[in-house]
Amino acid sequence: MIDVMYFAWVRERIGESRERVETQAATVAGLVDELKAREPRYALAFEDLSALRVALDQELCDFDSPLDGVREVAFFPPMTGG
Amino acid sequence: MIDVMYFAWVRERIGESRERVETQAATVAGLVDELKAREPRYALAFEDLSALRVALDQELCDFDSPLDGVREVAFFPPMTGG
Amino acid sequence: MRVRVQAQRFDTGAELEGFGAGGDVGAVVSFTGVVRGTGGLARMEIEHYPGMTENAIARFAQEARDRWGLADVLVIHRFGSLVPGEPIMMVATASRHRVAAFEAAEFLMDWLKSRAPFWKKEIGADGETWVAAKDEDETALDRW
Amino acid sequence: MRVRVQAQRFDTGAELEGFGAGGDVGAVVSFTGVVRGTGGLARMEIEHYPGMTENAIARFAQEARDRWGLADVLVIHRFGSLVPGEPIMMVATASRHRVAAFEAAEFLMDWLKSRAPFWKKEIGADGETWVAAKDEDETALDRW
Repeated sequence: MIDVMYFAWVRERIGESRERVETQAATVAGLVDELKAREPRYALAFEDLSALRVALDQELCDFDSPLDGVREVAFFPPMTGG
Repeated sequence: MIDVMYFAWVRERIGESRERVETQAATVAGLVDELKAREPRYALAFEDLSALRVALDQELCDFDSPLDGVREVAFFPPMTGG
Repeated sequence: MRVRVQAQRFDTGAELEGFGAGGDVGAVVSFTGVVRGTGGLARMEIEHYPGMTENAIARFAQEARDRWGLADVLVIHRFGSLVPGEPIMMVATASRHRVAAFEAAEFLMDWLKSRAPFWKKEIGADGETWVAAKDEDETALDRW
Repeated sequence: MRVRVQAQRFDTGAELEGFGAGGDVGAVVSFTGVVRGTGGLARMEIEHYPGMTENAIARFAQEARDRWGLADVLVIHRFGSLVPGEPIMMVATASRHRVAAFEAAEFLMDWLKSRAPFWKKEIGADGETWVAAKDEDETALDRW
């Protein structure tokens, strides 16, 4: 079980800000594939991975990063602070 | 007749901050030569022109600038504002 | 070093009071970002990632302090609903000389723009729009 | 646009109050120069050229405003006797975007350093010394 968080328009498309997900995926990309297969709203949110960023346990990572030992995954668009 | 002003260590060496000077000099350099010939304190102040700056009517100029029509000449070291 | 992530409004002048005092400080630089009212903007909503945001900012602030030998550094960033004219965030840097204070403040701004987990949504007459990240902001990181 | 040359102390925070408000401003940068107490400095005396000083600063401020399209610009510079910890001068710039505000503030600082008619004398335990102009400050002008 892993905590998955969504921010900004990713959150709006999926309609949740946080959920617990049962996954066997080895990498972020694997988890994304599982989520996309669930429902169209996930498929829409993850349509273009180049428009998304991912953080594992609050550290920016890549989509091919391993999920081993990770408790919290967050998906969001490029940040616009400042 | 021209107003001549001195700032910072130029003022300290000459011992005046401002004086009226009678001059026929055509350029700043000519005026400097006249002043240096007056007394050792002027010669000391104008010893090294590369360490001095000059303003004519409150505009930075060069030592070969003409004095024609100028009312106020100021001599000072490089500025240290900010 | 002070880092704050908050919903409440802040005042740059009040925050600068006493900032950098006591150290061997010759230069203080501050930057304040303000909500612009262009294009009929009614309000801006800023979403953030609690926890990650504070940690990321503290890390940038620490890096700026070490790299430029700052005597002090301050970062405040707001989230929630803001109207035009309100301050969004500020950074302040205190150092011995001006070049370090300017560079460190620009470094912090460039990192906050593209690497601090905030997302801005603009709400205006035409509806709502998420602010898109700018290529130039991403490119700005290359100089550090 | 505000330019002031004065003996009295000022407060950066108070000066920034309302600065840039009302315009299409997204970024405000301020720089404050402070007297450092290093080397046993007891006080600093700043001499200036009344008239020329105000005119020179107004000209730099105007140039910064035109070149970076600033919504507002503020320069305050003190003269007279100052003790460590006191503010010497400040500049503030307000613009739409951060790069213009930072660049304009740095431009103003570089010009003030080497082209505004001020001269600083340091008075300490070892006597009095006129601060020498730095080559790097002269070189800094080349980038503008």
